Amino acid sequence: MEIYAADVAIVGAGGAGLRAAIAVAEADPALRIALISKVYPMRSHTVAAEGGSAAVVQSQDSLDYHFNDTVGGGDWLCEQDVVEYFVAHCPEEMVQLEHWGCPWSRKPDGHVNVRAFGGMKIERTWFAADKTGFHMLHTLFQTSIKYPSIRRFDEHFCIDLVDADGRVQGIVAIEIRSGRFILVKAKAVIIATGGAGRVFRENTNGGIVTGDGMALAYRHGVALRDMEFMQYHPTCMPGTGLLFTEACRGEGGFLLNKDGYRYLQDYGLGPAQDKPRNKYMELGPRDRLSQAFWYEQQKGRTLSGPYGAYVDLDLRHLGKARLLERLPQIYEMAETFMGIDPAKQPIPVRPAVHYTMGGITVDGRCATSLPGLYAVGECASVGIHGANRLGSNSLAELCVFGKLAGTEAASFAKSAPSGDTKSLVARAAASQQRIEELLKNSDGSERIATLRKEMAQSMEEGCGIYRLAGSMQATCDKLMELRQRFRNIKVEDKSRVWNSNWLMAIELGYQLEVAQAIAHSAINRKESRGAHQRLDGYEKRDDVNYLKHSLAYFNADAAPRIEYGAVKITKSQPGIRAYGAAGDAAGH
Amino acid sequence: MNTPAGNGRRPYMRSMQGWWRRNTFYVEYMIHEATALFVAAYAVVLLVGLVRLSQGQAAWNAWLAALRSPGSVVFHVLVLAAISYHAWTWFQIMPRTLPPVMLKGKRLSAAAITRSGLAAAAIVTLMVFFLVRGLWA
Amino acid sequence: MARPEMQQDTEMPDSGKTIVMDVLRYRPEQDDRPVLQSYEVPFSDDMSVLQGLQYIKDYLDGSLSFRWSCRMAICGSCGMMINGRPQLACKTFLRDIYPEHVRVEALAHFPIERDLVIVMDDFIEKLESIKPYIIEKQPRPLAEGEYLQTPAERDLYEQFSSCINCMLCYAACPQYGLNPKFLGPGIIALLHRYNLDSRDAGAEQRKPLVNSEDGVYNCTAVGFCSEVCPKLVDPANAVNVNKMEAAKDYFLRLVRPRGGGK
Amino acid sequence: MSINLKRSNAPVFWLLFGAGGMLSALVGPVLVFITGIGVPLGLLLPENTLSYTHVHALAHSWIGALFLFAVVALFFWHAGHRIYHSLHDLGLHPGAGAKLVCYGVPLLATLIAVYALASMGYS
Ligand SMILES: Cc1cc2nc3c(=O)[nH]c(=O)nc-3n(C[C@H](O)[C@H](O)[C@H](O)COP(=O)(O)OP(=O)(O)OC[C@H]3O[C@@H](n4cnc5c(N)ncnc54)[C@H](O)[C@@H]3O)c2cc1C
Ligand code: SF4
Ligand code: F3S
Ligand code: FES
Repeated sequence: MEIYAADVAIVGAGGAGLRAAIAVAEADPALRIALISKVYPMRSHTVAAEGGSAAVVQSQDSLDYHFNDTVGGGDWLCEQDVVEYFVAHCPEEMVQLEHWGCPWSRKPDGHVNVRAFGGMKIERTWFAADKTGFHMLHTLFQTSIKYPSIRRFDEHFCIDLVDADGRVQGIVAIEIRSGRFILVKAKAVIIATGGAGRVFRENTNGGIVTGDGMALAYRHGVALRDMEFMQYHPTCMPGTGLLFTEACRGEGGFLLNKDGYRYLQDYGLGPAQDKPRNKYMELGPRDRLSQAFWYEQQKGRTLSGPYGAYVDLDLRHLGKARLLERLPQIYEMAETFMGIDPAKQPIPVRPAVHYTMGGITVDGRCATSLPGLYAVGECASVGIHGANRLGSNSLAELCVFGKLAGTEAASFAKSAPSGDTKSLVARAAASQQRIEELLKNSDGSERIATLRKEMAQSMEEGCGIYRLAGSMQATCDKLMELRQRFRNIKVEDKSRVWNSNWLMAIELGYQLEVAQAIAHSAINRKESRGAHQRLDGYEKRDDVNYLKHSLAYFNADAAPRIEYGAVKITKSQPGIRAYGAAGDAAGH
Repeated sequence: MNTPAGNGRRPYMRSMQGWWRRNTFYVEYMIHEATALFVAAYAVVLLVGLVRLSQGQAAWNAWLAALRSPGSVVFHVLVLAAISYHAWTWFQIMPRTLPPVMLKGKRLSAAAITRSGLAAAAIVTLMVFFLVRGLWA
Repeated sequence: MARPEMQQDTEMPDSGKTIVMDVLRYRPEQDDRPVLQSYEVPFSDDMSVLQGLQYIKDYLDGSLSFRWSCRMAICGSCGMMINGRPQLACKTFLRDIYPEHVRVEALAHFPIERDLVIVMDDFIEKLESIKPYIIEKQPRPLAEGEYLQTPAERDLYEQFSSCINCMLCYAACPQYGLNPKFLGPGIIALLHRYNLDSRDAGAEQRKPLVNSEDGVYNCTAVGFCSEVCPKLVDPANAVNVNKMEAAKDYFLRLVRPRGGGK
Repeated sequence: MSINLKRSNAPVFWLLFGAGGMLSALVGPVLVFITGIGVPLGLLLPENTLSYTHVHALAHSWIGALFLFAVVALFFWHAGHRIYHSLHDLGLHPGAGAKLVCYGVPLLATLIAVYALASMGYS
């Protein structure tokens, strides 16, 4: 096995991983950084983010407002001290990106422009047309090239963490092009592998968003926190799940039911006005909007197409010129994928799974419970999103906490002793053997695609927008069954060079475990909060029993063990989450 | 399968043989490149004319006479077609070679640049034609 | 020919129709050279070529390898030759080819690693060589806030910053195919993007690359690169505008011998 | 890094190519028509358009001489450069010999044109 000795290994080269790598390089140029990613960095799913990234810039805005929006939006399941740190550091990180060349959209006077986003009281979403994630990712990737201490391992697939002496000391990866294994020794490891949206059927996520890093940490005893909170984005393309950014609504788009009626006013988000108004109507939070869709569907007021129910996202009144300026990608997507001219026709949309609020449990400094192991980005639960993430908070999170994770890991690496290579190699060899077994002895009868599909279907049924004990239990059972059937999987392709059949099998293994963490966390939370909404007698939020984080622990072949952890409250006591006129009345 | 831990990589490089036949875009490109042969041939004709001119009236008239031969006329018809095609493609490519041309704060479209190029060629053509005709008529 | 298992429930509505996809296979561990393999795939109107390939991988032949991720034409992974033209598989629809066969091959001009996966080391090396980051005139402290940049200044380079590194332009450019040392359209577009950015002062440092024997003059203005670019970057423009820059530099250096410049 | 940073001398040839390309696109068609079709066939143009006196007078003037020179020389440079690249396009790997021909001929033609014009003197 090939060995590379690094000081800090970073798994994942999306926004979070790249920002962390730069932070390590700037903290100490002498530290050797290994940046490992299963795809070339610019393919990471950060590239798909459209709408924007939050940071307070306007004079009428304040950090407190951003804090309150975030904590209220998260239904008070946020770590408030972490949110305070977050909102305070967003502006400098966005400016930093600007200095690195991010092509933020501008006002005529040359200052950065901001747009409105759901659940935000004041416009504070920085944007680069509707390709914000694309521009942030490419800016970070291209900037990272400046630092000679960052050694990239592009298209290397991480299969395991290596821990010894009670701390993490490296990772094992497959070089995809050759199928060879490599041990990257490191004194600190940062996981930045992104979300797990692909465990659901209809979703906005890229094919690579399979929860790998979550499963890696989980298997090594780190709890997955708040996994039941999966965000449904209300405006996605039926069938493919492709996203039409919230910025469509930020720019003034309407959601219409089959009668052409702006139905959101029936769900506590009104009254309806022509101009977009923060926290009203279409600019309500995602969980509320997705839930309203569900009710409209129950009432038979949605439209119906080849991929089931949908409603209309109407952008026509914005006019072609503005659409092309502010939402060019949306325009292109509607035209090429659906044959629709959004200046002339409304776009059919429906909710789809979008974002994993929960993740690897870390403290406010991105450290996990395993010494030397850090996590950041969508794979982590640092505590800012609570039960429902506000749009544009997660791109900002990548930068704020990417930098923090980098500096923390750098200082840990500097003080940690080097591990004993021999014993690390032995452990890595054991991981290698397990994965090679999966290649060699996988002539079973279970097709990867079939298991994947059954999993995704079952997750959608059990852990959708609204949840019932019965269907959640069915999902838990199904997942247990699928994990058993996984042992009888078939990997047709036995070769080594770019064997994506093999990689998909490994990913499926990760996904099944993460899915279990989600389903079991969900069935155990007997209340409704944020993205977790029940219809079986637990329709209300229950702060007495459930103002706490769920923690899912890996339990080998059995179902995960679910425990709970306290929520840190500093200055915002749990209150009523209200939007629209009711929100104004409640002083939000 | 036989290379358990080894390296089975063997990147395959495809040949470029006959690439210009692979799609119509390339074929057109090769045709407009080939117009250079006609430009060259015409340049030779002109050069010879220039030399003959410097050699006096008799030489010049011989050159003019040669131009009147049927072969020469046919040849020049071909040259005319080729050079006209060259001019056409030249202006098609022109927008790709210019920095943004701003007109009243707006960027001139590629089609507009091509149109201006063709218009310029038309004007120059008429000017030269009438100059030659008018001056010596 | 491999037959579809029609009982499979696909994501797509079942129209009962099928389309044939001829895919160039190359498995270095068993094939001497690439060969075409045909698959019959269920067809529906809204299916992309990528979805067709995914169907093959999921249900007909798990050993077929190709890159993809975002499926929305932004990650740049899925460039391939589709009926002889470089295109993004996720943005090319079967309905535009049906009922003809779809011929899918790895991106031209790059070595094939396996099946539809090409070796992209060359592209990445070039990307790293051009200093694709802001080289500031002088470091600006974060506390001073953002650089001011008017929308017009932004417009100047915006188009060139929207390159998704899909490399379709390289597969389109015969000059790259003939001479892989040529820096090539997409990378020159990226270089141009930074040179045009009002925050950047690195143009001088990037000049040697533009001016070099592997630089802009390899381009013979074929223009197909811009024709196939899925993001309207117009890399041919970047290359050709830089020819003029390089020519200026070539002669100016004779006038103002050392350094000079901005 | 394998990128070769040696400065290319192409700008010289490229500028000549470009100038020739532009000139031939603008005046090429009309010149071909006049000299090769119109005058020989007496089509649209009077017979004596290219009479010795007329053309000699033209070549004798500064501006006329410059025009004739530019047309002849730049057409050659344009064509030579393009042909050289086409050889490369065809995979014929043009060597020093081809280069000599493709750029040597235009050079020679340029010199001959200068000589011919100079021998007529200027007014
Ligand atoms: C369509 C869409 C639109 C969005 N729009 C917005 C928005 O407007 N605003 C906002 O704030 N947020 C938005 N989000 C959310 C946000 O984009 C993501 O949460 C964020 O980009 C995740 O970044 P990341 O760095 O954590 O992970 P990613 O960018 O997903 O990167 C993960 C990295 O990990 C690597 N990796 C994964 N597994 C392995 C493995 N086993 N081995 C090696 N490497 C591995 C991958 O290669 C990749 O490099 C959007 C999300 C989507 C899907
Ligand atoms: S310039 Fe266009 S074709 Fe070339 S890599 Fe960039 S996006 Fe792709
Ligand atoms: S196709 Fe190639 S030759 Fe030039 S114009 Fe584009 S780089
Ligand atoms: S899959 Fe991302 S560009 Fe096609």
